[in-house]
Amino acid sequence: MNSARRSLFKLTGGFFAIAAAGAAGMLRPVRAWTAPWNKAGFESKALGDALKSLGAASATESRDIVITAPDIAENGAVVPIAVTSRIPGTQQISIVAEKNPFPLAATFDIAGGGEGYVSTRIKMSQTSDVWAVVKADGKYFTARKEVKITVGGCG
Amino acid sequence: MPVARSGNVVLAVVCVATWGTAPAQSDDPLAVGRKMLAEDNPGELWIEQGKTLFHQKRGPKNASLEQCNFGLGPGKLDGATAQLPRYFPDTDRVQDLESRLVTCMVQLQGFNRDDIVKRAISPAGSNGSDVEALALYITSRSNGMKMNVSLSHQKEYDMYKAGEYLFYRRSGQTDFACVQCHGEANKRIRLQDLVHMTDKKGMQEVVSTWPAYRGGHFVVRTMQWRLYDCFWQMRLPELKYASDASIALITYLHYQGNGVVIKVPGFKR
Amino acid sequence: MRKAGLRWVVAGVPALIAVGCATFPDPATTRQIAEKMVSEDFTAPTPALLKRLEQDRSQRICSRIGDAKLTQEEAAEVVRLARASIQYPASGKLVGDWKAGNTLAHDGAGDRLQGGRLEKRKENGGLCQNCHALAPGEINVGNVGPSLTGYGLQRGNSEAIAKLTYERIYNAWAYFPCSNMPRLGATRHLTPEQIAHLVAFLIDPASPVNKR
Amino acid sequence: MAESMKIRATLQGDVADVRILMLHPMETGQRKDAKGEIVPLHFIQSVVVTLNGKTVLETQWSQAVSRNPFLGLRIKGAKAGDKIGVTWVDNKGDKRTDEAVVAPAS
Repeated sequence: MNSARRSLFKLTGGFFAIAAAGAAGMLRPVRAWTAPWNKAGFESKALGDALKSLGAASATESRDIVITAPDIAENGAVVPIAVTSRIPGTQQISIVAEKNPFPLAATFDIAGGGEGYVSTRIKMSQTSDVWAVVKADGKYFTARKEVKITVGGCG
Repeated sequence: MPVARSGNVVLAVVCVATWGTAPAQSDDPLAVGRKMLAEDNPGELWIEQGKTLFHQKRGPKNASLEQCNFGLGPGKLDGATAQLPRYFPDTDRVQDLESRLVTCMVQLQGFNRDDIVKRAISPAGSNGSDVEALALYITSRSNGMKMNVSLSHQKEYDMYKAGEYLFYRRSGQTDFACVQCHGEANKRIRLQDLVHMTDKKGMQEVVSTWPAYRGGHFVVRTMQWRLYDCFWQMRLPELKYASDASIALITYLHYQGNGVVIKVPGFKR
Repeated sequence: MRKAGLRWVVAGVPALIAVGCATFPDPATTRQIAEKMVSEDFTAPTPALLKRLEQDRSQRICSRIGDAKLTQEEAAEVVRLARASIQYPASGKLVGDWKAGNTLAHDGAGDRLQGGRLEKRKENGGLCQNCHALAPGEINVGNVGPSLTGYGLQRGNSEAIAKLTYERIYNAWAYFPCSNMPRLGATRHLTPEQIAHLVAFLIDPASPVNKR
Repeated sequence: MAESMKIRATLQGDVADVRILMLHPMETGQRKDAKGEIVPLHFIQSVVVTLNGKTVLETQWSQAVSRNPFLGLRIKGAKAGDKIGVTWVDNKGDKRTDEAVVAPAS
């Protein structure tokens, strides 16, 4: 499990060969779905570009978005993040880890019946603000929470 | 013995002077994450696999494990883990779940013991080993039941006492035994909580949650792995899988944990 | 001490009968059984590495089951052996480079055995961070040992303090017999030079440990 | 090989609480295997969740989503016995669909 421990560092350290891999044609947009995979967004290296790719460049901060996540994550490879949006007409929620080399981690499009709530787990390379970007009735809103990352274990 | 006495005074001063700056144990900033991760435990994905492996005809003898006797009779799995380790007349050994599993895979299915033992602890990045999945499935059949290890056979008494002896036996370049890290409440290695194993509640917390999903490894790990990994961290030689030393420690742990309700898979950072 | 013969008979017959005569073995028998396990149930790539399991006199004295207390005589012997073990850097310098010490203190790796191989490292980590709070505000630190935050602020950096600190790291049992603190110098986990760096890390006013 | 998906759907009032665990390496294209060779990028790019065949959630993921991914969501107006469908597709085009039935409030 030495290698297991090393892989932990790898995971939290550098898991972002995606741009290169994308160029190498390893990413195929999932055409089966209505929304095409946001290649530009997932490959942008800066928070601003990621927000732009979502159309959320001029989003306003909202108290009606609640991010549930640990203040300190024991394991950067598995950071639980839940986002609840009480904004009426919430149709999309994105999770962005500001200091990750590729900040945009996930986008959730909510259709009929889906509530303004999603929960998942992401990899974080370092302590950073985690942004929730919510699209409601075509307008964009954000909230953020800092998550401190420590590498676990004695090794 | 003036030197040591004055030394102890110095220690007292150090503690008084500095405990205040130690991070508070209350309102644990890690708690939220731990709860969220434990609520939806990927370890559950391995229970079905273990069940399939248990009933599948496998190995050179093309046999299932349905005739394997974990102490309650052939194929009786409900509550089996809760009463292990125990003495088995056929092998004339005290065995824990994993060593018994190996015995059955060798005797019933004809697998080679060395091969099983070599693969028992799965490598990084893999989807886990057969033994890890089987141990989880079989232990899950004790979920909701109380740990109830009994000492009746002489070899069970011997194993318990040997386990206790090993728990306190210091050696190696860190001068560690188990108790150096697990002898007090609210202690941590870096941010990782250390279970308080000289306390019944703490001991129960351990023995009721293995096999567990190990977040950093992305697979299910077992109690045999937990012990192996402790010796690795102590800079000591490698603990042989399913060896008497490992079974002695597990006998000591489980007997102390008696009465706790088993709930697996656990989730460990 | 129970007759070995009886045990083997017992082992053969049903547990029902065993219940009648089975009991906890006495300490001597336990030690014999457990030490046999120690000698048979561990592996290492070389016989020398397997020897790590052998206890020295102090480790035997300090392996106390339950809350059994040290006698004054035992404590005195542990202290005597510890004092005798302490060696100082060839250079005579007990205070090294606090920056090197800072790195060491946060390094928990080195000398572990896995898959039949010894972890390859030029030198071992100091392990300090695993058990001690170090610089103010550091999150990822343990608390098995007392906090070392402000160590130098409280004690200064006199020669006497440097020597005391060096000796406590080299062999803590010279001051706290059988404490949980590894005898990092005496067991050769760290070199005298590494320990001098850790001393600097603890007492140098410029060290992060002593930042307010 | 472990089970590849586990779906739990429980009714809470008229809201179905849906929790999905998926077995997937979510390889980052950076991890080295035992032989020291890079494991190629391999991750789930999209997950679609349906209620009685009607899409209620559609996700786009990067490889920053953790290995053995978890997805939790809530669906208004669900009833006990309703069918929850989950389909994921990864960057290699591998696809997997599973179904579960909404269980009454426990």
